[in-house]
Amino acid sequence: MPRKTLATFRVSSLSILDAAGKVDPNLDPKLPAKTLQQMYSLMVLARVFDDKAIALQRQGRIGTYAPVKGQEACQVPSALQLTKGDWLFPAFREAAATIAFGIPPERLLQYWGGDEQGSKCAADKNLFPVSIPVGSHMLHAVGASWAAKLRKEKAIALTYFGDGATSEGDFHEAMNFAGVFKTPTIFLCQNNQWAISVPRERQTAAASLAQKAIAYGIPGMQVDGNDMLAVYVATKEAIARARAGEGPTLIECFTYRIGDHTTSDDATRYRTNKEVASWKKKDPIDRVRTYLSANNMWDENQEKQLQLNTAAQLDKIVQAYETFPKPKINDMFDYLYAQPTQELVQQKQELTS
Amino acid sequence: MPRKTLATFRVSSLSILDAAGKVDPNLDPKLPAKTLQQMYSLMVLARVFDDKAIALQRQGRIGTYAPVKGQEACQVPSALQLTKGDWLFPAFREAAATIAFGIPPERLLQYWGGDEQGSKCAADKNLFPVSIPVGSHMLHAVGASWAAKLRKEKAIALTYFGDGATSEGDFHEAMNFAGVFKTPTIFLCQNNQWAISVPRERQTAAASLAQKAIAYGIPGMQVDGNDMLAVYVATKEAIARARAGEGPTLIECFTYRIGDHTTSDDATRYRTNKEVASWKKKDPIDRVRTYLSANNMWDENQEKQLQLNTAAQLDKIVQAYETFPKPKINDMFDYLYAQPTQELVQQKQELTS
Amino acid sequence: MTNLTLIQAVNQALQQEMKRDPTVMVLGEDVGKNGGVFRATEGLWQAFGDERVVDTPLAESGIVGVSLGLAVNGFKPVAEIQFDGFLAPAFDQVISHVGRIRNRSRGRFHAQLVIRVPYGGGIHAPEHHSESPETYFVHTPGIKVVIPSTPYDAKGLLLAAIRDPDPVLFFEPKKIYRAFRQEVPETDYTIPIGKARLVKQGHDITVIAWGAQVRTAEQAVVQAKVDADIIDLRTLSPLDTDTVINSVTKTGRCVIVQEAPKTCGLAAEVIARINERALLSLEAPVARVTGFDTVMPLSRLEDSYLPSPERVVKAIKKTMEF
Amino acid sequence: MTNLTLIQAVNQALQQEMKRDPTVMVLGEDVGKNGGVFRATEGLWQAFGDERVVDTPLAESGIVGVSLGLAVNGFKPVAEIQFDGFLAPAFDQVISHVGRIRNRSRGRFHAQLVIRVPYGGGIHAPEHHSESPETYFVHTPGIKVVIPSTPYDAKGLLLAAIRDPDPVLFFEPKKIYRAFRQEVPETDYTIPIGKARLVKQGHDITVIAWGAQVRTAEQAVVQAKVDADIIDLRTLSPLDTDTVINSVTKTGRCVIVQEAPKTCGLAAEVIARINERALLSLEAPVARVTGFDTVMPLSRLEDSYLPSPERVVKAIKKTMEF
Ligand SMILES: Cc1ncc(C[n+]2csc(CCOP(=O)(O)OP(=O)(O)O)c2C)c(N)n1
Ligand SMILES: Cc1ncc(C[n+]2csc(CCOP(=O)(O)OP(=O)(O)O)c2C)c(N)n1
Ligand SMILES: [Mg+2]
Ligand SMILES: [Mg+2]
Repeated sequence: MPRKTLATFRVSSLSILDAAGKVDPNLDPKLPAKTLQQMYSLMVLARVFDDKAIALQRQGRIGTYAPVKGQEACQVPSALQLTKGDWLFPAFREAAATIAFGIPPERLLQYWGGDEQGSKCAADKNLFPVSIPVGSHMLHAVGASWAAKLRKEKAIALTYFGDGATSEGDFHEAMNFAGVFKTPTIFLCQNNQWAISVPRERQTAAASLAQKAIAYGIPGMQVDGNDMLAVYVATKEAIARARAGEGPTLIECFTYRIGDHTTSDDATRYRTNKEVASWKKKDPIDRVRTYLSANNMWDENQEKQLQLNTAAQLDKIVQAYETFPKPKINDMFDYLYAQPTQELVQQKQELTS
Repeated sequence: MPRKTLATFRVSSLSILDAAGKVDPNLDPKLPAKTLQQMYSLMVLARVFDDKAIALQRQGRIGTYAPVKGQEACQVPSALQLTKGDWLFPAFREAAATIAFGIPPERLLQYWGGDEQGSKCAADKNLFPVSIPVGSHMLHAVGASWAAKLRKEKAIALTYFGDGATSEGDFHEAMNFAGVFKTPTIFLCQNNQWAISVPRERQTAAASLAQKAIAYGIPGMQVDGNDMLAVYVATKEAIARARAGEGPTLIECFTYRIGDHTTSDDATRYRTNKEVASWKKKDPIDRVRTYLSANNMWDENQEKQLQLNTAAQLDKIVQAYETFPKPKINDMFDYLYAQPTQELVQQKQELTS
Repeated sequence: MTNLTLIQAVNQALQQEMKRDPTVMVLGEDVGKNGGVFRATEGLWQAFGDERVVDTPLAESGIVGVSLGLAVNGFKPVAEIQFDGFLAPAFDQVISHVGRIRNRSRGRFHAQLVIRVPYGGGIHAPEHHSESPETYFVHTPGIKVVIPSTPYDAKGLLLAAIRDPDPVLFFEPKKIYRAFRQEVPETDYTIPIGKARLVKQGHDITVIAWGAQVRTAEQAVVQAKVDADIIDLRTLSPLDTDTVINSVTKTGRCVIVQEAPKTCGLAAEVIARINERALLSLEAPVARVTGFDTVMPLSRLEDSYLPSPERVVKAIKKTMEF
Repeated sequence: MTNLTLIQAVNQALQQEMKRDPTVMVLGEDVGKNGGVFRATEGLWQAFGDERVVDTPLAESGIVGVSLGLAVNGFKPVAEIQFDGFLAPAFDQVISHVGRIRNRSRGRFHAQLVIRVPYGGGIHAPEHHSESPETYFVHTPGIKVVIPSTPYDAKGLLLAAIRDPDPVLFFEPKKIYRAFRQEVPETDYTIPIGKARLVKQGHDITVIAWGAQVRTAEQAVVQAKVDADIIDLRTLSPLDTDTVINSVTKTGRCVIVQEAPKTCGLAAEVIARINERALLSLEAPVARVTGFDTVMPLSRLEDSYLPSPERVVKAIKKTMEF
């Protein structure tokens, strides 16, 4: 039966640097070598940090940890573009973004080591604490960036979340508020194909997560999340739009979680080695090294140097973590309110006397 | 910057019977006169019932009431197509749908009169009670229709809600579950342009509510909600798809709430008489009468007879309502659990002794 | 000084604080042009415009979550949740985030925000419009819970709440929004959060209530012809235990009036504290007059559900005669 | 008879009931192929297939709301909420709908559904994974709240919960999921909902606990060398008041161990009922050993937050010496 067409929509996708390390010359953002090398180095640092964190967990030196391996290219090129005054709202798998944002990585260990002090970022960094309840933190990004807009500042908020998070009601409310109030918010969805054991197809019947933006009247696109350049470009454009007052953007980074969901998980229970292996071939770091080397922006010597530096840096990080003072029992009473209530004072006394 | 197109989407709209009572011959479903007359009569009954309910509220004979006036064509042609075993999940403005579904209208008065007994529908009718929390009941429709599907029955669920409801997280979760599990659920959104005083544009930056279906990978369309035939056709198709195992549909009925939000509201505070007047010209009942008359399916005599019958019916409805026994104090204790707890038994005793 | 109703006092507090502090924002459903369904925000949108008085989409979790984001970035949102029953969709944001951000970030961020909620029964409204959900929030760490019972207190407590550096859930007893007027100074004043009000002093018994039930308690005390301390808790979290204990130590008898369902209501906590600190003073069990452990009924049975002066009188008599 | 852990007993109950009753369904996040993050649903998907063991989208309100719809149309869903802290997003569906549908429809519809939730601290998990939210639901009409503390009870109570015609929130103390084994009959048996368990009989004092804290209570009683009644409440709503009162009437002294924050916790309600029905038997104030009125800390401070046998011993001594 014929009907009128009310509207048509188009969802685009972007990939620039392919798995073989080849750049699409038409799409190449032509970044300075320094920027490329910096992003590469940060991704390498995030990778070794991640491995180390898992090792520390196995040794009982930190608690549960959620590895980022495989998703470094979603996080580093996006977080790195934030500038002073901008806000970052992570979920719980954002070690790479946190490091790229300039937070001392030992703070991450402190947090995952079971001390809230790890979440107390420096006064000049607007890093929100890890948000464990899936999907719940995007609303905070909307609010914080709205505040900046109301004060006519240029600051924006960037928030990370997973494919699973798009199923939560709060995702919907956040996207919808952002659309209505045109807040300068970048919604960066890391579609890593799995929410613990639940595959992407079980999260939604939509063919892409990017198309969910249509429901909110905001731009949405899909990018190769293992492609540092595509993520860089997409985020750059979204940030520019946000700063220009043009509102929010949803970016779906199509990627893969190479490791277990967390150190408590055993991913072999629900997915095949073959699948994992096929994604390892699309490693986001390898392809950058290939590309940089092939284009004379990186050589073996530099690689060796980087490995050495990174290892040394990692040692320092772990050392710094292990020299943090232990949390005090008082901490759990003293930070709840600006002034502890009489009841809390009593309870603290009761416990510590 | 060029990009690949990942996907394109099209949202369609449908209108068949225009405000002047003219049918688009290409789209005319050519329903039997009897069906048309039945729908017309039910819409007329719903209209007078609505006016009466408001009057009863003004006289203190029922409590707060949410008028349906202007939205009869969204409800009657859709609810009327439900058959035995089907489920109806109303929000709170569904007097017309409830009547068309075959529920004695005095039950509506009993409910709005402040007695839960009004929500106890007959055993052979699957009418869920009025759901006051906006947006929360669509999940129940998804669950109930999923149950039917799991048992391989043909039954479906039809749920009504407003434009405002699309902003709630539960709307999102319901649409998403329905998409994932391909449940036989019809989501009928009555976009009546207002959520109390908040206009449609403030609910979402999306240009239509129909396009929200894209986020869930399910079909969505917009229809003229003041057009009985368009609603009939759209619902019929959606029901057929649902019964055939093809899953859910979102239908946005573009309509208008002619009256106040509820009897506690004063709509003149937030919208213009001009706007209301312009929508009165699109009245969903008038255009059907014009159409039926012009096509020899209705004459003045029939109209007179209908008015008389309806008035008599209305009297009976009010009379039936007023002869319902008063709710007993025990009722609030006796229906909470299958067996009242010891505590409830005591509390009841305490109160009634 | 003007004679104001409770809701007018709320409105005046909002007006004055928005004028005084440009970071105060009001947001919620229908709070703008419509002035709120109870008219608490009447005139604000006209006075302060679209950016400071914001009609939001219909999404309570969104309202609270976005308010938290606004708060951590320098605003002082006063969010309205239209009715008590619609706090439930925002529950996760309140307990998982609003009440935790200071602690979670070890003080790096905090949430200076107020959530205003018309509260309780007595107006024969539809289902979910007459709830008393305070227990959920008093039990939750990190949030303060305040409820005025007079116009004077409403203004002073609301100003204190907006200025409090921590999140405050501000319940407004809708039954008495317009029930009576009281002299309310036009000047700026606050009433400290965390302090109960001794409504009336007496010797024989302590009657404790909050919100609209303070009036029930007052009426019952008159009817029962007892010489009672009447305590209006005023802040439910943190509780002013000292005022309760001082009174009960003096009177030895106590009746608590609570509109919410009985089990695990706030009255139980008050009893637990009396048990802990004044057990030996008790001459009789502390009595509870409460809503019942069932759903607040629709209007026809509402009056049977709510504590009545008669039920309170009965409890007073029983306690006196124990 | 087999020696089972608590989680194995849960698993066995689910296996057996799904075999017995084709309308029982299991749904939630990761309950299928993965068998649940704690493996409570291990093997079910393999045994009963995709339609009866359903991995859902990541949306708790959705899980509960859809379960209600399934329940009113003839299924008996056993929904899993992955951790206690993630009940909060489903709060509105639980309190506004699940607990009300029978009453709201005057019996025309009801919700025979179970919501299983791993509960409480003690496993050094991340934030929101160690909560004790029972108060929220015990205060809410229309829902039953059950929590086993042994493998034997876990099976019998879960079977009773699934067969109960009303909605049951079934908390599982995750700290003791694998802490010990117990003989659990393979046969079908139920344990009545609403009845506490007398863990041990004594004369000097009554110690009340539930969930993992029953073990804390037992250890403390040994350490304190007192002759105590130990009561495992087992059902938190409806409370078995008689068992509590009988014991306290006998012993005259009582300590309650509660993992949740102190204020407005279930212990307060137990105290209120003792006050109402056994005040004159009390030889000392009823003592509470509880979590504190702050957020459950991350792992480093978790053990300081949780009630310890030492703290319970201290309370027992203080109560005995009062
Ligand atoms: C509200 C809520 N429900 C459940 C969980 C338990 N949980 C933690 S992570 C996770 C899966 C998240 O998937 P996704 O959003 O895709 O992020 P990813 O882990 O893949 O990065 C679940 C179910 C949670 N943390 N919060
Ligand atoms: C969760 C929730 N929040 C707020 C309300 C108060 N309220 C009742 S109806 C309504 C507006 C609903 O708008 P819409 O969904 O468009 O339906 P309409 O009233 O236009 O039919 C509001 C805000 C409510 N009932 N439930
Ligand atoms: Mg994922
Ligand atoms: Mg509307």
